[in-house]
Amino acid sequence: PPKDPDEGDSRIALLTRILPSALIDQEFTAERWIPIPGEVREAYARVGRPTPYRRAEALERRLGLKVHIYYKYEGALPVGSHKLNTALAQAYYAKQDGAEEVATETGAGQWGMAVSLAAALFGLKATVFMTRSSYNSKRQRVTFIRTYGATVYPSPSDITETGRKFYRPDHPGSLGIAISEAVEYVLSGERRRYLPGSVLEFVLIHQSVIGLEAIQQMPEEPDYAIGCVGGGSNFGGFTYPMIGMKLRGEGFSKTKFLAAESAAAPKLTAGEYRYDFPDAVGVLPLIKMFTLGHDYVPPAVHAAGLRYHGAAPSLSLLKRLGLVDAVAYRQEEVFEAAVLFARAEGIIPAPESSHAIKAALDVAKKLPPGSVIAFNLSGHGLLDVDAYERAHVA
Amino acid sequence: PPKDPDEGDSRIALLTRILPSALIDQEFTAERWIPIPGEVREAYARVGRPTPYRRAEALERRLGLKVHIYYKYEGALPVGSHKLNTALAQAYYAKQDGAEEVATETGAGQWGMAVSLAAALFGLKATVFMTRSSYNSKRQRVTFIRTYGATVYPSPSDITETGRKFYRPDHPGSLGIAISEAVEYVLSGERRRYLPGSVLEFVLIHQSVIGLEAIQQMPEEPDYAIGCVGGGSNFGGFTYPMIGMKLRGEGFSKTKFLAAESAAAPKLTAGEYRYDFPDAVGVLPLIKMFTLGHDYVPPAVHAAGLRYHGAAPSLSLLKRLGLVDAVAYRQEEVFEAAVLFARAEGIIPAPESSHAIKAALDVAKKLPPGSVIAFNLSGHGLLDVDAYERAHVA
Amino acid sequence: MRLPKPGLGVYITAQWPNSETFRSLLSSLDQVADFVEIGVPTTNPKYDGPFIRLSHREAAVKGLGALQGLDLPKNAVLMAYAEDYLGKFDALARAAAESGAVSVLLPDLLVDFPEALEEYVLAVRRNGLDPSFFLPSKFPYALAGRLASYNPLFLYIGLYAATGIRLPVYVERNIKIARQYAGDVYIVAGFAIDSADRARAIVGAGADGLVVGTAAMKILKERGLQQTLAFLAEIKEALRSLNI
Amino acid sequence: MRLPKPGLGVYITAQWPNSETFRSLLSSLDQVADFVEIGVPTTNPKYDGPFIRLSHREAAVKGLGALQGLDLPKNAVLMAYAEDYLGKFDALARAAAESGAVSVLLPDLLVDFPEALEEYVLAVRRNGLDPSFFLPSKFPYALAGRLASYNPLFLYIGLYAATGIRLPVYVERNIKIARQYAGDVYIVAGFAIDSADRARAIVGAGADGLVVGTAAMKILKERGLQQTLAFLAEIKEALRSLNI
Repeated sequence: PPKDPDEGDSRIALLTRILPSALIDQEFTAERWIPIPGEVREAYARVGRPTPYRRAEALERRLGLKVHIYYKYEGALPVGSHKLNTALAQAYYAKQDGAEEVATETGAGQWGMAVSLAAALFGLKATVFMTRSSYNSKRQRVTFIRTYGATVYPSPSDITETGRKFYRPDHPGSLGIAISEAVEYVLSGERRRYLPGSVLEFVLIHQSVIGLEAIQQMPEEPDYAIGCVGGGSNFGGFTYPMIGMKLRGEGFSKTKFLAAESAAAPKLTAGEYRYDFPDAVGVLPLIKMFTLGHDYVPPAVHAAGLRYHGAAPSLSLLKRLGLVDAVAYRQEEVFEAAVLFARAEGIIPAPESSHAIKAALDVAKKLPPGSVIAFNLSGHGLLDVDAYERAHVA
Repeated sequence: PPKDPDEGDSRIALLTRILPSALIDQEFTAERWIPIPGEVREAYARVGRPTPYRRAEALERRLGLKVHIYYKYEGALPVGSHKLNTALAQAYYAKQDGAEEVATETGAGQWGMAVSLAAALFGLKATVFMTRSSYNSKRQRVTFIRTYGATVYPSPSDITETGRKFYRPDHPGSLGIAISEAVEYVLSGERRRYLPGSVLEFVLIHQSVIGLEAIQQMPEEPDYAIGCVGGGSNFGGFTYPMIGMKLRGEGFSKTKFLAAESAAAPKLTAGEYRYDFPDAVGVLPLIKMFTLGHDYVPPAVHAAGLRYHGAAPSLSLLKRLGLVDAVAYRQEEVFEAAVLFARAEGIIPAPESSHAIKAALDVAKKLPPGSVIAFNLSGHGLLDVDAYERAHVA
Repeated sequence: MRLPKPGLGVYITAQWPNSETFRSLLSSLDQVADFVEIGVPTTNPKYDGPFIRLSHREAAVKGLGALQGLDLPKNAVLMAYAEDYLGKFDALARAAAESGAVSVLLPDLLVDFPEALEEYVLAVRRNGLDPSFFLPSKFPYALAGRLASYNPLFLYIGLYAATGIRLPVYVERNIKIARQYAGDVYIVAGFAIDSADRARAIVGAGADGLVVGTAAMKILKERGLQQTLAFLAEIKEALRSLNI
Repeated sequence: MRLPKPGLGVYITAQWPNSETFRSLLSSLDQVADFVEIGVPTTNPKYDGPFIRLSHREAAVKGLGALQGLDLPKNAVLMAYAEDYLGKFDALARAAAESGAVSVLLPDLLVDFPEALEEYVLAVRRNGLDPSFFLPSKFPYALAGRLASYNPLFLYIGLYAATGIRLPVYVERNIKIARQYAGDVYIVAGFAIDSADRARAIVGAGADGLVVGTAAMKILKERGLQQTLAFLAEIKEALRSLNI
């Protein structure tokens, strides 16, 4: 469970004022299954769910191994990543609460795009606080956030007190400041809700649509199920339904679960398991997780989505219990894997998702013929051209 | 049939030295059906064919009309457009000819990306001559062409005689020069083939996979089938299978076919029907088509793919025979339609494909309740951020 | 031993708000409460909400010393954080037994130190106490079954994230689910129960008992002992009327 | 009238390479050819390949004047571009009839002026000629049937895109398909037939006749009349040996 810090106002109490209420209920529910509301199911269908689950036969041939490699492709969603799964659910619940507007923060912009589209589909206004450095470098996502009808501010902005406190024209911004701005923005107006993009349990619950679909689509159970980990939502979404079945003895008895993280933010392989703030500034309740410290500053890497300092509490627990293994990769080796995959399977993978590819390749080389690997390709990289451009130059 | 110009070497004879031979056969085949080779079918499956055919229910609701609107979504392919359909087939046939390398020209880069990926999937080298202005402004596609392993030169380049003739550092290039460079490159080496991206009949034949799939996927026959027209390959690919059935009395008896072109290059609505060169320089055989003249210079518009001066001969003939109607749109009204579609259906449409959306909206407003519209959404716009950015600013 | 059903428990931090008021409350609780939960003051009351957190800070004596010379009523359960007593569970259980408590509840045991579960059970049993367990409302079903097999005094379900902070959570559903997986074990629910209506709803959903903490302590601090007892009596009466 | 099957046709541009050689060839053709196709010289031989195109340029007299005083052999068909005679089909047909031809083939009629089809048929019939039609190898099936209903002298299938330029096209397949849709109509195939083997293959695929043009004209220009006749005789012999 989340907890409050020693000092200051209760962050837990704050949640009730900013989050859609159904999400808080989901965060604390004892239920194993939460039905997907009809409107959310319809929205999922409209944006292309179920997403494909494909066998990477050309990749297998290039590797020259007799290992079967499958991938679930969340980049098929119109924003290009799995983030839309929870954004749609959250926007729906915000609307159920009577909200007319949602707000959030975004770094590289995946989450901001997902929230903007979800808001558009449910007829809500959206306001996005985007770290200023990304606002300047990820112009594609800024543009498409606007195309979806949302308002996007570089953070620190001059429209919140927090923003004005930090504001300098050259301030690069941080996710922590952007979160604080979004929360302040929500609190300062009527009928607004804050939508968080990862880490919280309800986010992982919403993402479990990935794994639930994949289980239906799998022609064979994998020996390894692999995903990359930023906060843990795509990994959890893909693997938890399988882990659940394994724990309940309903299948996947031989399946191992492997989390691929960035060496730039190796919380699962090198972090501490303890209470920490999920945000840099400490406006949210503490959660127990593998963390590098909420003030950890990762080196700049292409996989902006993996630079997060912690891993979702449930994922951290599973890691601690030995049900999930983790491995960290440097971006150079990840990029090689990404290029190999693109040339074999056609999809330009997101830098984040490429960590899962790299892990899959490494595992494939060690497994006996006939083994099966499944990984989650959480997004495509068509909007990460800056990463690919720098990588080619390097 | 194509014909040679009065003067100079036979362009028709040239074709045999640059094109994969199976493609020439297809250009002149009397067969109604050409089987898709197994390897191409496999490649189609691997890149996500069949692509979705969806009902745009949210768009219908926003329009407040009781017209059913469906779209076929070719942007689901990994390069983001329908171009991959023919690129895969052409690369396959090039390989069948013993080729080790393929070359082509590209403007905005869609075709270059498609050829690069197709070459990668079939284990061929690829060389792309990209008009210099696009090479500088469409960095995303340049980067991804490289990611797929292809070599891309800004055209005019210094590696062909043609290129050197035109070369100045500030020369913006033209498709005509780029075609000439690609053809020269193919002729100057062993085991190379040239792959053309539109206009030729075999290109439209390959694209007919779009319409053949759509016919299987349609829950109801449309009153209107709509596509945008650059050279005609996505329009023909989508509609010809339906037009064929209509002409043979096998269905689609009430269906009208509407081509949406850009007011920047209104060949079908304002062009002449005559023999003209398909390329600006005149290296290819003359073809009979609606044309604005091969030296027509369209104004700069976002929908670079629709700036072509002519329409495929078969499409031109169908237009002349009254089997296809055409309408031309200005980019401002097209962009409005694109934004409406994005906010309703989630997909950021390519500027080209947005012409089909605009036409669908216009037709929808005129049809009685219960009518059915189907259009081809030939690509997404995630790599056209410059167009969206300029449009937002405007 | 067994607690009565439905049972009303009262939580209070030892020696709070001062030694005198605390003792007065303790000696009066028999009238209105079926069991009492005594918080062992700590410097780090990590799962408590702001009000109880403050009570720990205000307690003059921290740790087991706060139990010195107390005369605990029947069915008293100590509440301490496992974190403060790692490797010293035996001493903790002995002190609890000596002060007359029947169990020691460690709310962070399963969350933060699941590996210490057996050690805890052994320590309390060795000292003649029953174990009690705390579960958050989102719990592994298999764990609930395993805990039930230790035959504890109760399973304490934390309805929300922290004491005294109500969240929009459908707690009745969670209690029902806990009931399904905990078998016959006595289920106590707690966190932010501040009215007879809430108490009725929670017992109605399947809890065997509940604990009132923050709400009673606020009244004690602001309006005195008699008002506190009256408030508790009202809840007690509400439970009795359920006729379970 | 009917052409023999299998039939060998020879194409030559009128008055080419010069009036004398042309007349000599014409007078010798009866030995080796079943029919002859005479090109009416034009300034814009748009569907011809480079060699025949050059022959039109080299022809001293363009247009119908080139037919003046000619003594055409039996089964002579004029080849002219519709584009040059739009609105004057009747004059064209009359000139053809006067010079002894049995038909006039307009290769661009259906491609460029499909609306003039009826006018063409009426004009040739009015002058006692049979119509002939040119189809590219990629043709609408329904059109082939419609043309057959005019009971033409022949349907001429252009195997490739232009005369004299061989492309990697599976022409045998195309002939077979044309056969299916053209019913009993006499099918002539042409473009780039330059050897006895090709001729055999094409008739074997279902063509009733074929036309040799560029190949024979090249021999005529480079090696003279006798070699040309020898080359044609070889093809004629190949066809005869098919025993159709």
